[in-house]
Amino acid sequence: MKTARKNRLLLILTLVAGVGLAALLVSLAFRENLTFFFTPAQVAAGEVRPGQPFRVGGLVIPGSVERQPDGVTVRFRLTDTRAEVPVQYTGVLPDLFKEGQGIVARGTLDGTGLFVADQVLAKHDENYMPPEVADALKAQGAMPDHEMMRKMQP
Amino acid sequence: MRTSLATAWWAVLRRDLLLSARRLGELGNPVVFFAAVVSLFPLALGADAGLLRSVGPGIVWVGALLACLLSLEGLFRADFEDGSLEQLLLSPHPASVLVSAKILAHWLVTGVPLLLITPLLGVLLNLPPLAQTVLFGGLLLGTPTLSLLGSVAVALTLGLPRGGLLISVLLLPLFAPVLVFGAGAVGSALLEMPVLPYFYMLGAELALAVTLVPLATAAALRASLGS
Amino acid sequence: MRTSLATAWWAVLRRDLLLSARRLGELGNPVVFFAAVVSLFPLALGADAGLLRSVGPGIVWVGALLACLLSLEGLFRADFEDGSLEQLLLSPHPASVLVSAKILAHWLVTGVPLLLITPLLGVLLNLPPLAQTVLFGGLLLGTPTLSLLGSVAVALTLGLPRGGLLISVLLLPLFAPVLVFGAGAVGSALLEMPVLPYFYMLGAELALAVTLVPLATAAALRASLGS
Amino acid sequence: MIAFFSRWASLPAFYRRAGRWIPWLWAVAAGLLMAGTVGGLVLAPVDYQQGEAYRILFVHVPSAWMAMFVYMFMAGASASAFIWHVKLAEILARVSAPLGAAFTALALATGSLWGARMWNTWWVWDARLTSVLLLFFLYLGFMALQAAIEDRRRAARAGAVLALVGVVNIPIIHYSVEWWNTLHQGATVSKFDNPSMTWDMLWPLLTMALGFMVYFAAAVLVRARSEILERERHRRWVIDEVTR
Amino acid sequence: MTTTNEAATLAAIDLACVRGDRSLFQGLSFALVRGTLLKVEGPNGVGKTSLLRILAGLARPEEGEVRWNGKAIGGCPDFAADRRYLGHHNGHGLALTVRENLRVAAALQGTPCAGASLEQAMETVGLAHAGDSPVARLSSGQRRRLALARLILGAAGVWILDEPLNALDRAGQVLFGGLLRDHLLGRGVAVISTHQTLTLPAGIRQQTLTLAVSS
Amino acid sequence: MTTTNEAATLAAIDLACVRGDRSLFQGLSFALVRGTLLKVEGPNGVGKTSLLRILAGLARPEEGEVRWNGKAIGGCPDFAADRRYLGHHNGHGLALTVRENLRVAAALQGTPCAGASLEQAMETVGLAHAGDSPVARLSSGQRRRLALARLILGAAGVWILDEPLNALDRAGQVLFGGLLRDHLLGRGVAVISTHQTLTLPAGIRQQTLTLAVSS
Ligand code: HEM
Ligand SMILES: Nc1ncnc2c1ncn2[C@@H]1O[C@H](COP(=O)(O)OP(=O)(O)OP(=O)(O)O)[C@@H](O)[C@H]1O
Ligand SMILES: Nc1ncnc2c1ncn2[C@@H]1O[C@H](COP(=O)(O)OP(=O)(O)OP(=O)(O)O)[C@@H](O)[C@H]1O
Ligand SMILES: [Mg+2]
Ligand SMILES: [Mg+2]
Repeated sequence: MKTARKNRLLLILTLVAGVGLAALLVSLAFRENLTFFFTPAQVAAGEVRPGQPFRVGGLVIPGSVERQPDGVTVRFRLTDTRAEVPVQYTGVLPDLFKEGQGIVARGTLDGTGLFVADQVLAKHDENYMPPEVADALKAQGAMPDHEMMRKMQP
Repeated sequence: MRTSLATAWWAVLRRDLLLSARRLGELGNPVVFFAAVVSLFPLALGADAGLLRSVGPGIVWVGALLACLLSLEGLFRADFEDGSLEQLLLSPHPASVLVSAKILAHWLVTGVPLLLITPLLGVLLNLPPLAQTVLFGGLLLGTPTLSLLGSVAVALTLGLPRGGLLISVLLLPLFAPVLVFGAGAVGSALLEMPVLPYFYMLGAELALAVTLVPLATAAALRASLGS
Repeated sequence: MRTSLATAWWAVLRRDLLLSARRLGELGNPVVFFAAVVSLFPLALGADAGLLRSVGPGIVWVGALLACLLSLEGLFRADFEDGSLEQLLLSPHPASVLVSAKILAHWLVTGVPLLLITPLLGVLLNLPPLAQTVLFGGLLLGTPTLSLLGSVAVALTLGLPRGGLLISVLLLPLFAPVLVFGAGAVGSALLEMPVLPYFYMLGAELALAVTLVPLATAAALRASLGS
Repeated sequence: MIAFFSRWASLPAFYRRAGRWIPWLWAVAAGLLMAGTVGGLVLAPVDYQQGEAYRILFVHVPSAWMAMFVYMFMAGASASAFIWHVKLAEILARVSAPLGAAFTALALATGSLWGARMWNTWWVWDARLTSVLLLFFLYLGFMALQAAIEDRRRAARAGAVLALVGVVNIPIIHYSVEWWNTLHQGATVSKFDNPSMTWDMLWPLLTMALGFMVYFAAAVLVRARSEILERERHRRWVIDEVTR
Repeated sequence: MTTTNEAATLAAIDLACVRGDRSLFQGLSFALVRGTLLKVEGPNGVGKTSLLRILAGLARPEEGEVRWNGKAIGGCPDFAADRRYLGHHNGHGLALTVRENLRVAAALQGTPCAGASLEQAMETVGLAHAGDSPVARLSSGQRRRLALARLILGAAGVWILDEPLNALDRAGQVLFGGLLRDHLLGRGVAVISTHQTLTLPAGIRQQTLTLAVSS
Repeated sequence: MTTTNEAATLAAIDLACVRGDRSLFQGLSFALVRGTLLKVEGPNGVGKTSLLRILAGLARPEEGEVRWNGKAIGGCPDFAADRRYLGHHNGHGLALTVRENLRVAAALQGTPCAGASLEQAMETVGLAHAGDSPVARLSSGQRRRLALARLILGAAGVWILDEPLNALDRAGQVLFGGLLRDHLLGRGVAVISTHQTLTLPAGIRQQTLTLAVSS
């Protein structure tokens, strides 16, 4: 009988220890970057070297979009409000792509600090509302931030 | 006066290791399978060196995973068929603890040999030294998790005809995270980016599996034998 | 007055198909395994679409091969364990012919479902239509060869504990030519080069296997049971 | 309390009670789904970012929620079947798996359809999408296991172990959008304190979600009833019930 | 009936067993006091094996429970240590030798076992010369004898044996009779199913449970 | 001795068997004329199963040969059609029903089998009610009965049976006695190993081969 109780206690202790250790390790992992996702500020700070493939996310700076003469290549700049990254992409852009839109681009930095993307995905924010409401909020300056922006702020 | 749990645990571990040692020829099997799968891909993909280098770590991990999967089938089957497993469950000692000895034996006999030849394969795939260390470290943390998770699936499918395939179906979702973080670590190392977060995740999975799996496996064995 | 060989052959085929039908849930297993292996690679390789497209056909072939390999284990095992195989060998009819019925049943139950989902995977991997046709044709010629060759290995390893791994070790070199020509054909089609020579080779292998394998398998079964 | 529960969970009583509830549940589900569809497709305004295309949300979000909810339901039923040997719980776990798999498939299909329009890709291997795919495989594994084991009691216990092992995946699905930088958007509605969605869009969404839930309840009861009949086909009460 | 259960070593209370869709037995109760042999009889397929597996704790009854010294047997390690079960399968590792198998069995059963008592047990069942042979090389009767050796390692109060005489030769059957007699005289209880005749000396308390096919 | 072989249905000539590193028997010869039962006896592990497998053609003897109607049995389909073997394993597909198993057995044995004779065989062994149950759901004795049904499908001249009484209940043992008697009276031969007593009516030709442990 006594052994039974001792065993149960041991069992619970092991469970707590195991799950606790796992939680600790996971939280340590989340302190670091697991997904090759970098903000323009991190890129500007030189956290990635040219040639390393990674993803960069941010808002397309209004007025920065220029079509190249070949008709299929675009250049624009991305920002997280603290720094900017110039991006070049050749291919079909997503429907949602427009100035001020959140996007995630994948590619590499060339030697000059230009990000050459091989894929551009749109990442809209999590707000759903009719256009009139959006306009009104914008006019008041009360439009909620794009979630990507919020997450990127330290 | 009863023998201690530790004695029984050791006896089970020793028994399984002895059984494997008796079939020394088979100790090599997972390793040969592993090496063969890894060398099948160059055959299937043609000899594009650049392509191979970039898919190399992924292939090594998938190979290790499949080798483990195949060897798992034998984890309880023989014992089930000859009635040894019945006797194990009838023991006064907690089945989950005894089962953990069997799983450990499985890892020692299949996971460790895989680890031992990984450096060789790393050289063949032309991986830089850092990536090789990371591959080894990842497998060191990952293969015990594979053995552990595998044991649950094997226990669940015990005695079912064509259990082999069912095991794979059950295991693939369970193995996927190990694969993602294990292969991810090597990929990261190849790009000279930080690998520690991957190791944390692999470690977390191992910690969870070590504590929870023996209980689940013991329960699964009881279910399989109870009918 | 004895029943004809054809009756016995049909009876064996029908029996094995019936046994599979009884476990209808399991019919899907090779397919699920196949689909799962094919989707493991994106996990291990990371999400690079270009890389995936170029390794796609190789992965499909390796996946089919592994699915076949796993399902082979069950080809004779249950029959061996319950003594049915003994009774098969004791029959007055030539064992090689009866065995060919078992192999055909295996292909019908595992190879054919694989064929049926290949078009789907082809679409997922973004293969052009021609390459998809070639992939399908290659698997149509290749999977029966896999079942046939597999049966020899299974027969040789019958009753050995951990036969599963041993089978793989024996089979990987035998399967390699099928893999090379099968994946080669798709690669060639992707480059819009002629694929016929590959098909001739696959056909030659199939012809050889169909004629020789049943004899070899029957002999291997006798050897495994005789001791 | 226990006596009440065991009486409630007794199969014949449950069979009859469920038979009475099912027509009502179907009616409620149909009403809610219809209201939600009209509300979502006709009444709700267009979105300021996504235009009309966002309307797929009215199917995607409820089915994604149900995919997770059904798994939790199945795991809960499995656990109580395992611990207290409640037969009814075994049956509920078994019959809800295919429904859960169907919801998951629907979430995957609508999600990638939507992603093709909005993100410019059908599929990415990000944490949210991958973990949902694994959830789908878990359902398939559970179903394959049930199909492979003939003895129902063994199948139930084996399934329970598998379902409980797989539960780890659920929080990962839910929190993946916060833990990792996924392409998939973060929480909109499930930030209950302050949903970032206007009421005109929210109410059809919630109506649809409720409709899905009631549909699930009705479908589970129907399937459970036929499972009960099959299991107990040799019992006196079933024979009485069927010949009546 | 319930009042006598407390004194009994092993008691079955209102057991019911369902296999597939057949109900094998219902409301089956008995109580065995120390030193009693319960013979379970009945035609093929009546449910003897099913009953024995329930008594051993390997399977769960549909209804009812099994008690050992007044306690339910589920999850009770003391019962597990006091019970020996021998089913259709002998439970030996085929690649291990006779001696290795016995050593593992002792550790699992929880009987501390000096080498001498292992040798003693092998001697008793007539396998002394085969201590170092792998079980895979033994004949079916020799394997059954090894299973008997496991039974007598360390004293156990409850024996549950499913057709123990299967595959045993004449000498083996006599040997088993002797072991069983000693066990019962040592105040153990035994539940045995067998289609062969068990001859025991007079004075040993025997009960017979004859299962009949339920409609 | 060799002169009588021609008349014999089944004859063993100078058989020797070695297993592992032990020689089990050497120079073993016998000849059975129609209507004879050969009982193979001997203690556990002496080599009965090994001998029976050689006689059935499943294993090859170290030396000597087995003849059937004067011909060596190796690769002789007529012998295969005339011989039934029942070993430790019953040889049923577990997921198939009783009836399906019998049908396959008939096709394999080469006995053309109308449905009626299948039903008849099931009736005889007492499995008529279980025709549609998968074998996985039968008890050990019921499975053994199914194996007996296979034996009596289509008349065969030679029966080789290894412990056929295992797992059979009393009624089953009586049933088997009857089947064996009919077989022998129908001028068949049988080679049987068993540790239990076979009671046969007087007037049936019986021989006993007692194997002894060779030094
Ligand atoms: C195959 C692709 C997709 C999968 C597997 C998927 C999966 C899921 C899941 C599991 C949830 C429930 C999360 C939770 O409640 O914890 C969810 C919610 C949601 N998804 Fe998706 N999704 C996919 C694509 C998309 C796309 C393309 C969009 C929009 C562009 C989208 C928009 C949403 C929204 C708005 C929610 C509700 C968020 C909330 O408030 O909880 N999903 N999705
Ligand atoms: N696979 C094997 N490898 C080596 N030796 C074996 C093998 N199988 C059996 N033997 C040896 O052959 C001997 C005879 O075995 P066999 O099974 O023929 O005995 P048996 O007379 O049928 O005994 P029983 O009455 O126990 O069934 C055994 O003593 C054993 O040592
Ligand atoms: N796995 C199973 N699934 C369903 N039913 C089964 C299963 N195993 C046995 N049964 C049923 O249970 C009944 C009793 O089986 P059990 O093995 O307990 O009989 P038994 O009394 O030991 O018979 P025997 O004397 O032949 O060994 C059988 O008639 C069979 O129909
Ligand atoms: Mg029995
Ligand atoms: Mg024998």
